Amino acid sequence: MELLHQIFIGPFIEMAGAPDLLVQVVWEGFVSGILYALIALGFVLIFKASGIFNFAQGIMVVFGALSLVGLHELGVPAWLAVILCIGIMFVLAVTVERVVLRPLVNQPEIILFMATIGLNTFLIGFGETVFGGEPKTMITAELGLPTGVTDVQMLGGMVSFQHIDIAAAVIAALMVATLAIFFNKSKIGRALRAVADDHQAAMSVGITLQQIWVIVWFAAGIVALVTGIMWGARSDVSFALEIVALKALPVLILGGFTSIPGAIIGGLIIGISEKLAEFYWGPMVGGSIESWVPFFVALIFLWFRPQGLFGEKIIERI
Amino acid sequence: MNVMVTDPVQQGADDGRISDEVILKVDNISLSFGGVKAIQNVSFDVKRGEVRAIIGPNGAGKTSMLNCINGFYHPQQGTITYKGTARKQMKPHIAATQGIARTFQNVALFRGMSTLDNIMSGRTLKMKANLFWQMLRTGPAENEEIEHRKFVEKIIDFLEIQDIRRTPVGRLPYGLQKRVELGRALTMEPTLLLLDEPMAGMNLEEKRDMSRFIIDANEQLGTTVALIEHDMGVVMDLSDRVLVLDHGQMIADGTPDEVQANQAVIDAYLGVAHE
Amino acid sequence: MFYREVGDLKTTYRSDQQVLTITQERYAIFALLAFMYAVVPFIADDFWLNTVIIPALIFSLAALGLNILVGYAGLISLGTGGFMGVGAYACYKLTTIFPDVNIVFHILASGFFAAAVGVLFGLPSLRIKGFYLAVATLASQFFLEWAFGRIAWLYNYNDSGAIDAVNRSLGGFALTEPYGDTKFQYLVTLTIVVFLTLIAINILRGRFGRSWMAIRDMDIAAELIGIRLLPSKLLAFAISSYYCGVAGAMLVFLSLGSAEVESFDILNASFPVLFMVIIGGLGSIIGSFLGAGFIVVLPIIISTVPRFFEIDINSATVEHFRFMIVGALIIFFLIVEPAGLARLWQITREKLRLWPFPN
Amino acid sequence: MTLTKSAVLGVAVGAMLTTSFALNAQAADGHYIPLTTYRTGAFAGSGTPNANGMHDFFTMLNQRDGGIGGVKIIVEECETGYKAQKGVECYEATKGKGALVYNPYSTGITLQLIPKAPIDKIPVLSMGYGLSAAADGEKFPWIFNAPATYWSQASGVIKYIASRNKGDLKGKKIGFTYLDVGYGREPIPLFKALAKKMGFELMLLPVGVKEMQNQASHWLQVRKEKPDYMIIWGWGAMTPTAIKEAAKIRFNMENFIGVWWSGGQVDVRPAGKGAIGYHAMTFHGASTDIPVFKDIIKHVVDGPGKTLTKKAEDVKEIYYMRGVFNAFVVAEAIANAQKITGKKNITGADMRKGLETLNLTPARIKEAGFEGFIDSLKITCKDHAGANKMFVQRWDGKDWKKVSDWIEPMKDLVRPMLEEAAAKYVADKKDWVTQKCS
Repeated sequence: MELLHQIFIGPFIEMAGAPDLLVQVVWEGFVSGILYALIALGFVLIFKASGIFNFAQGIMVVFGALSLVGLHELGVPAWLAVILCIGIMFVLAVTVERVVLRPLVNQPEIILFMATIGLNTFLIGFGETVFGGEPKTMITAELGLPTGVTDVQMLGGMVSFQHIDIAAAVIAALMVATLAIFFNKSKIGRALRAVADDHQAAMSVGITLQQIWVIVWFAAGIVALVTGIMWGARSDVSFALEIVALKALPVLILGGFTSIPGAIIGGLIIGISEKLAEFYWGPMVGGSIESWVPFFVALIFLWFRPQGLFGEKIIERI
Repeated sequence: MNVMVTDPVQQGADDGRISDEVILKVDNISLSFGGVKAIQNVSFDVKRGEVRAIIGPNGAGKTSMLNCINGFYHPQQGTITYKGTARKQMKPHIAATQGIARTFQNVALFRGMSTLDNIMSGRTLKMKANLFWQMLRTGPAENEEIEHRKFVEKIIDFLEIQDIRRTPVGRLPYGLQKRVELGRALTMEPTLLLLDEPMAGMNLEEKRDMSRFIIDANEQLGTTVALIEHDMGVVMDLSDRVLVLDHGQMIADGTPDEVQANQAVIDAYLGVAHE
Repeated sequence: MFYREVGDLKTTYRSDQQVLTITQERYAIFALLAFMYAVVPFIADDFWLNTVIIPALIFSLAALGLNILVGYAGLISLGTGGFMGVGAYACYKLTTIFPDVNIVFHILASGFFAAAVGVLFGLPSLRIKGFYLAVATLASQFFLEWAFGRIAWLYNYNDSGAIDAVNRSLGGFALTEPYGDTKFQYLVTLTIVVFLTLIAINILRGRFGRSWMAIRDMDIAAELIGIRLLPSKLLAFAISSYYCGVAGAMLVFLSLGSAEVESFDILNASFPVLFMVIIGGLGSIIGSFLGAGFIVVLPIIISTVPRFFEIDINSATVEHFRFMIVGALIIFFLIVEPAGLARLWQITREKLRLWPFPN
Repeated sequence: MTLTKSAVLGVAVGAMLTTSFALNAQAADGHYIPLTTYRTGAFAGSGTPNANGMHDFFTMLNQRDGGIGGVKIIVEECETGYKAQKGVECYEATKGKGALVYNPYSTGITLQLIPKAPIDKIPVLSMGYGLSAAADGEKFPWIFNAPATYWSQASGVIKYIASRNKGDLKGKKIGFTYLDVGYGREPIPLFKALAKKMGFELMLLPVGVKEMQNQASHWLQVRKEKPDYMIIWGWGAMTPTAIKEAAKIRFNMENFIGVWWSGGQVDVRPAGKGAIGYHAMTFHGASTDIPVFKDIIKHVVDGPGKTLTKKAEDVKEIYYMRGVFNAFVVAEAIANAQKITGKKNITGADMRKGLETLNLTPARIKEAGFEGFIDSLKITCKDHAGANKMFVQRWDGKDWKKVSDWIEPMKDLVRPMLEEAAAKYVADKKDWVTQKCS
């Protein structure tokens, strides 16, 4: 009885007792959620256009950020480093298409999935060989990103908002809007949408499959770079993020593999629910449950809605 | 453990091969996906021992019909009575245990396995040795394996595919794959065999062989056959009764001759507009 | 003229269904086993046994387990580490609770706990497959990692949170690491691995193996020939996890001597074992061994070869290179030969069988 | 294609055969010291300067003095990524080459090596870390953790906090956030005992290795619980992240105290101004203005010696200095072992004797160029730690400044607990090697 009270009632009393903390926790969850969503977004871009489950997306995030910081350490000015990094992401996209995807075209998707696990491992080694394996600090100030904090007095307490977090939310929103416009208005964007349904149709627009792959991987690379900058500014730049990046997977399950709004909303749900769970229920069992809570949320969800929030219902045919 | 192995070639084969017993009765079946109606109020029956054809233009709902019979699709309406038991819907593995076997329009073989393993897998339901014996592979497990292997070898002989026994089926030409698939279905010693376009994409010679196997299976093994086929010559030759579907609806049912003479069927095939 | 199999005829199905149908190969395997038992202990020093042979054998077993799941039943799992951990922690608890029972028994029994956990986390495979299942196995991986770290009972409330192998013996000789003699540990490891491999071969060529491959190749068709998907998939999870669990227990008691959560986390266990399976060859028993051997030896090659040529290489760079090379190799193998080292071996074997005739 | 495939197989087999020849572990010619280092991964920030410090000091001895007692020192690094399992693999790979001593630089690895040391007869020097109970030399003849154990340090931290509260901690709430591995868990028993004895409330806040860079939830918990002091037992990326998060929730930095492994420049720099006022324990000075560092810069960093240290400035890193101190202890023990045994080339067993009778007197410290940097150090058969004094330093945004006197650990509380723990550790181990000290 006491146990039930502790699990089902206690946390809510706590929430009501200190609403400012609740807001702060939800905000923290919101910010983490945005970062998960951004990683998931990169996944969705690639999956939508090529049906490839890119396991290396999380590592591309770190790779982008690491290249940026690494170049800056070599004395390259920040703005130039950003441009060079965009170039690096492009080279990466072309290389991946040439070296990994083209030889594997028409292979079962599971083979491609495993190839991206190989890419994942390769990029870790490559990034560390070139830029060193120790954690690095993001060049937040040099990039002109805000570093301050605003404290808002509310609900009988204080809630603080880091400016960098607000910036992350704004940038994420801008990026999603840009992608939406790109997909809906531009010729390439329409071709990309077409290719998701039918490869032949896309080619009739005058774009080859290879070009489309380069474009989506490049787009995912840019998303990764931006994510890397925002994430790096919050903690640090190191491949230890690999594990955290795996939380984009439950986000995908929640949001569906092909839906951009799904990735965003899924990310926010995962981010907020894991922080709430950790803060209010975690201490009962020794903490750190946010390492697995998102996966269980996704599993439970999967049971009831296998196609995700926005995914299309799958009908199997024989 | 004693495994019953019947010699497939010795069985059945009298002239009164069709009995009056209705082995399968489909009553008023309707099936739809979202808004699309795949089958609407179709009823028909299959008698023990006969060869029953289902024909119709593309999209007529033939494959969906077979899918309903062996439980892969669940019709929203109607009942399926098989061997006297009426069900609203089947479950695939129950259909299998009750003796319904099936081949597919696009070959559904286990591509990574050899011909022998593919056909052996058709005996899965008949194999009983438990995990313990399987682990040691002696006693019941080994005896059982050998007994069933004997049966499978007979099917292999019957289908004349001895020389591709050890070949992974993924590497076989299409016609042979179809044959292996038939072999897998026959090894299940089915009461009712559902064949979905067994001759699609075959040349004349392969079609002849396949027809011979179907007739032999029906006459010598006593298997009841329900088949979908586009080649009218084959259908008219092989089947005892023909069911014609169009746009999910039944438009004719009868002997080949009756059906051939039916105006609705002619219209459907010639593409006369529906009201 | 390496093979002389023309006169090697089979007259009964029994002999046609043996593991190795070619008589020469059967002798070759016996020779190999004899070599492993009678010669290796005398020519290999402790370094070789400790750092290469024993870990390679143990990881072969884990890879074999994962291969049953991924390569044979077609169910992707990223949770290998967790299942290995269950075996290790179960074995540790068993030695604490039943100190008088022989350690080899405990090692073999600990696999059952892993199997039970595997079945539990295999349940979602009823409704989901492919990538979705991969995510589900990640749930088990992260949950188990958490449990190993946070449930103090599992590590006997040690302040360090680590489990260490207790001193146990077999037949009067100390066996467990670090107390036992390395050669003795090697022989016991080899015996367990050979024994379990035989069992795996038997299961895989029987009806269960065929059911799994059927599900892997086309689950719908498998269902329609009467294979019940859930029990078959769960059995695959159970047996796969059993092998991983035993490997985990052996890793702690016969190789490392002690372990923490991190020994079984996704980066140290799940991924490497998956790589072994991919590089070795999906759906191949011999591939599991080749893959494990390769991944275990690789870092040693990378650190030794430059030194051989008197090039000074920083230990961290070795580590970075290892990642690059493993990653590149995985991609390389998937492109050149998705069936891995096992397929290369098979091609060579076919060539040898036909030799001197060209193919 | 098949040609390619055969070629691949050929290369794979060839590579394995090559290795089998190249692998033959050869006994090294010199004082062979394997180092389990971590220059990559989330702990590299702390691990790299540490490894560089040790490496450079040995290189300096080789350059300046031609080794120790005329025998060159051979250092071999093995990358562990701070992973205990890797550490054990490194150990297994190097122990056969005549290793004199292991400096695991990880409590996790230390814990795994403790049972192996007596069997392979190679001592383990876990300098200021590892298993506290190992200070009991009778129970752990092969393990050394001078200059002080974690338990000594924990008692020192509490003593320091008490001194800021006129000795009274009743009703205070002290939060303890730690890396949730063997390292961070080690002091918990002592904190619990002290909490009971001194009447403060202890709040435990474990941080898993995977959450190190993502501690938002942990520090929100701190904000909720409002402890008076926070103690951090962090390493690698954990400490800088924690300091940043603490600054975010406006925790008073003056009340935030790190252990001596959470007190390097790498830990405070990322938080910028937010870190000003952060305190950390230490057992050596923070100034490089002593002869030994000048020698290192002259002979190694700016000199001919091979090094991975990028610039002379890097010598000022606290963890670099600690690496140098560690190497100094090893070097002195080797010299001591040579003196006792009369041999030039010593073994692991000789090294053990060298460590056990090590006595760094002020005179010797001065002679070696370490004056003002460290306190004297004496290891005995009974006491492998020495329970030496420590002090507290404060980060002022640029430098670490000493803000306390030398603090004596609570010996009378710690020592009995150590002995009890040692007895308990040994009790359930059959055939454990112990020794009797006269």
